[in-house]
Amino acid sequence: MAMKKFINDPDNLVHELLEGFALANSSKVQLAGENLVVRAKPKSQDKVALVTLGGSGHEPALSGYVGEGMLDVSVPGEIFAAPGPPRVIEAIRAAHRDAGMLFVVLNHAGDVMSANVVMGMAESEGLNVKQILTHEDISAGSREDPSDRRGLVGCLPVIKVAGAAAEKGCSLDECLAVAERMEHNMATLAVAVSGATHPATGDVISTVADDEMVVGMGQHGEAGGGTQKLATADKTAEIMLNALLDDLKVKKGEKILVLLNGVGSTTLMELYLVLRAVKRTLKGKGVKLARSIVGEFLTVQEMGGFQMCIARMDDELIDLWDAPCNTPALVVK
Amino acid sequence: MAMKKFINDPDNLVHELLEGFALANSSKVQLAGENLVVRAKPKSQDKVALVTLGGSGHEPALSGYVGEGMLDVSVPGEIFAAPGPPRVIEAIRAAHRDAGMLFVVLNHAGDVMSANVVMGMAESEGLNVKQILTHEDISAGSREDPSDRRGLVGCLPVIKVAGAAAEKGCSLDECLAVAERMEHNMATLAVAVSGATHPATGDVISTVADDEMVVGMGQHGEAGGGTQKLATADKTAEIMLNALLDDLKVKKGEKILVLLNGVGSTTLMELYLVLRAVKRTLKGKGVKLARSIVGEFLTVQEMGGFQMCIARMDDELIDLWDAPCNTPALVVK
Amino acid sequence: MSATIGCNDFIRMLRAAIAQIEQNHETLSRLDSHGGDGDHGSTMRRAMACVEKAIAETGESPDLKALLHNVGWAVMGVDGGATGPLFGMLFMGMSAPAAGKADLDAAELAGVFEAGLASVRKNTKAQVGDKTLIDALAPAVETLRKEADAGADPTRALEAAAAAAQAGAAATKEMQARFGRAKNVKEKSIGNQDAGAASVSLIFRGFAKGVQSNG
Amino acid sequence: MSATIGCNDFIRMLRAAIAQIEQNHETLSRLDSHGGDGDHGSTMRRAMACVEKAIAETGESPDLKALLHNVGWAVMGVDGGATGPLFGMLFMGMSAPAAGKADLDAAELAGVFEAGLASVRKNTKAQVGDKTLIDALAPAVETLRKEADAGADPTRALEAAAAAAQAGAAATKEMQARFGRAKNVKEKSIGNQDAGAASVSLIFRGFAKGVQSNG
Ligand SMILES: Nc1ncnc2c1ncn2[C@@H]1O[C@H](COP(=O)(O)OP(=O)(O)O)[C@@H](O)[C@H]1O
Ligand SMILES: Nc1ncnc2c1ncn2[C@@H]1O[C@H](COP(=O)(O)OP(=O)(O)O)[C@@H](O)[C@H]1O
Ligand SMILES: [Mg+2]
Ligand SMILES: [Mg+2]
Ligand SMILES: [Mg+2]
Ligand SMILES: [Mg+2]
Repeated sequence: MAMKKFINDPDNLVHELLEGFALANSSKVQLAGENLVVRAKPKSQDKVALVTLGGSGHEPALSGYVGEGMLDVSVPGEIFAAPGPPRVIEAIRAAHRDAGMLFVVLNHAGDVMSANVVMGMAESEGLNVKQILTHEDISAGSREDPSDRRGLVGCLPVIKVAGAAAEKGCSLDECLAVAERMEHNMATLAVAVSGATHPATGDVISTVADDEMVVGMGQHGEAGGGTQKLATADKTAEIMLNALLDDLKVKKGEKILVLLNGVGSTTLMELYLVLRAVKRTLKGKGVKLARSIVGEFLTVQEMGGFQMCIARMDDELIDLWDAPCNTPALVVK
Repeated sequence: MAMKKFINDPDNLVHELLEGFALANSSKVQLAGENLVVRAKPKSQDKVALVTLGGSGHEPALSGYVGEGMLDVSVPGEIFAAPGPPRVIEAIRAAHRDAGMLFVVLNHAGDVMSANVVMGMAESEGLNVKQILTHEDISAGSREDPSDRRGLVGCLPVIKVAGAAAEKGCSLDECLAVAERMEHNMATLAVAVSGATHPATGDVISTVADDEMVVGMGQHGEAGGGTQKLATADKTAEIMLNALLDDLKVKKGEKILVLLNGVGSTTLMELYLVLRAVKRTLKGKGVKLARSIVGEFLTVQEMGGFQMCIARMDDELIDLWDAPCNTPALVVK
Repeated sequence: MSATIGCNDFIRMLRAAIAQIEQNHETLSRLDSHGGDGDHGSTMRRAMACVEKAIAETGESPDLKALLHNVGWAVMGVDGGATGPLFGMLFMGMSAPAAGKADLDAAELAGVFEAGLASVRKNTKAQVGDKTLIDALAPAVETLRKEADAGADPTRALEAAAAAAQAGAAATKEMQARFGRAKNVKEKSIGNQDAGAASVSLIFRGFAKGVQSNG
Repeated sequence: MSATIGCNDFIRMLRAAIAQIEQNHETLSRLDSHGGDGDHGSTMRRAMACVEKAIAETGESPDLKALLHNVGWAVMGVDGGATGPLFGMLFMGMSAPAAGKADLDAAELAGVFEAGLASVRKNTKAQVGDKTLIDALAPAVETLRKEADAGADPTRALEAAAAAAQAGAAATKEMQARFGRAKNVKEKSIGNQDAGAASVSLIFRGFAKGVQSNG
């Protein structure tokens, strides 16, 4: 089927979407420099700033998390493509402060390369910036060698807790420690039931057979079972949750956060069914569902499917997760 | 293509989704009685309560707006089917208070019939409830005889301002007046680019040809142009906005709210492009974009397309629109 | 043949109506699929399951008013469009004049149905000719009154009412819908019977059969 | 033939490289579509447009360090995966040893490219044999050094480097990708040249041609 999207000139897509995004959220964010997204009311200079980068086409991520309690600056790239170093270093320079900066990078080749160049430059310029790399997709690589593990929606809890710590006035090292604790204690698995199209080129990004689903979008479905027959909400939840609990070695009595991220055309309705099933399975295992959140946080255009992210929580992480924030895509009172 | 949804027993779908919904939002809502959604922390009895009813399958609507500053009770029906009077009167009786109740009904045949029966019963029981009917879809009927105009996403601003008025302690008559002013000053038009499936039966709900879009989902597209070739974001925004401004007879210098509601697989990205185009067209006409909001508020499963709702605002309506709320699907600080 | 209709007669009538719907629900859905959303048969089936449940719950020695009220209330509880409120109001409306009566003669039976029709009319402005269930219900109820006035017993009156309902439903074939979802397809609604009218016809057919099974 | 390479020679080399990419971008995208995401040709084209822009912006009487730095920085600004940082680092890395030099002899040219390669290596652990652009770049740079040591002039050295890059790129056909997106398809990556290596080969072909056009 032909792509059916409301767009104008594909070459101007990212700029236009950012304009509309800033307009819709003018009380919270604004555009600065060359397509950088910054807070409408900057955080005071004595607090650590959070900066991130990432391809566009995943709205509301990542710019949707710029605002009080979360990010200070987001550097959106082209559709599905990390921004090159020049705009990123511009952002880092602009956000520079003595309190320091935490640079949140999702593990994707382009993002990491861009980030590495920028970290090198920042160091030589004497900018106080530390990097946290998120790589929690268990469908490739292992917990011991996570270099192949992609960064999926787990960036959200990392940004949330580190952002809350920064807002509280924690030091850069403290913010980094919180971010790392969150990162090391989470695991994500994705399932896809239908493909998506690249909004600028119209290319089909991925396809799934009519009666199938793909658990673990790593090409070989290293964890989770790969391509299989479409299953019920209950069964799918169980398959994914078990793989995640296993990977994270969650033990009886531990408290976890469960985040369900719809990636496109999968409905909230379905995600609620999945959460219900997750809760039942956890109960059977004696694992406590400390917090849960369901929505579309990091999308892949009109793709059908979702990401399930779980995280082992301690009391401090729960407090930071519960802390207020006021961003376009997440508001906590 | 076969339906690809994560569900379990179709007969238990609504109950399961409500369980998951309540779980994901346990700090804000809870289930009561027979699948009623109520606030986790009830509003004090001296304030007007807001009650609504509506079919399921449109998540986050309508139960997603139960919470501080918006609804007190929502009565979800089966998928796409209004709840019958027994559960609705149960909700009304439970929400009953001397301050009175505002009953928000969207103009769809089943909803209205159910509401009429309930209003008759409530009257004979001496319950203090007044009804506000939303019918702002300009694709059928006329502003003078709106009986054929369906209630689309315009229920959201009505619930928002009336809910804020109730929270402030306004009387039932004041809440009703605010709701009516909002209702009379709004207009909505929908565009569809792809169909959806009924999640319980798997039936195809509607289809759109590969290269077409349908503006105004009234079968004959009485306003907006009906079936036409898929257009750019700019062109589509212009077609729809002009039809809405016309219907609402918006004049130069007036202030409007623009609400863009993605109904399923259409991305936030596209909606941002549309909002940008709306802003430009308004500027050309000297109409002020006082407020805007973009998201998925009332969906139709995986359907592609969106609803554009505009509303003429006065200062009081803007204040009520801006007032804080804390619901699963909308949080304003 | 009965000179009066008691509560147990009514239960038999209702059960025969349930059987009619059960046998014809696919036709009803098919009729609803021209212009409507194709769910009328399944909704009626669910409604009839509620009727059966309400009969059972009304208990051993039921009173007619309670029976009709419970049946109406149960049907109302069926989520799904127009059917629940319309058919629910029919039965609930019928219950009021049945108060305090154990057995109904033909005139009283007509009165009960007239009250049901009036109650339906409170929920719709549809008139005969608008291609809705009113096209079957209104002539059926009028026929009950005429037959009672002419001295017919309830059995004969119900048989005549069923014939009138059937004729009314058949006549909807040539009509254009002015209410309900089918209204949206305008002239395309012509050519098929209205689903709701067909349901009413089946229900009256059931009533006529059910009352005879007591013969 | 030149004994030394000045800034204007470099501009000619760069423009010839741009022409090579322009003529072959479809092939590059096709190569990237086996195992990658099929965008390498279009990304390289965008990168080359940035190179052209950087040349223009560097102005009338450019200095070599500034030229290479600006080119590298411009290429870095291309959003899109691995290409921007890798090729950007190549040129930016080349700029440092060019500082203060107007003309480069063959040894200095080799030094400049060695610095570029070192800078690329800072951004990837890929080695020769891993089926990446390193497979073309490393032998090309080594060849520049060998030719300089053997007394070749820059023109000859670049011609030899282009041949080495081409051979290196050709050799990737039999390799299994261990870096980049193509890594995910594992053994299925065998059978086609690596897109990035093919780009490097084209760029060196352009350099060799461009420097000759000054003959
Ligand atoms: N406004 C109305 N007035 C009278 N009868 C109506 C009205 N709307 C629908 N009906 C009747 O209901 C029937 C359709 O019932 P059903 O399919 O169960 O409900 P829905 O149309 O909500 O899916 C129609 O054939 C018609 O007889
Ligand atoms: N980690 C890496 N190390 C070295 N070269 C790489 C790496 N990743 C990709 N490449 C090179 O980049 C080429 C792909 O470039 P391109 O398609 O533009 O980027 P992307 O893969 O991000 O779409 C590959 O053919 C390979 O030569
Ligand atoms: Mg129907
Ligand atoms: Mg229906
Ligand atoms: Mg590529
Ligand atoms: Mg790419």
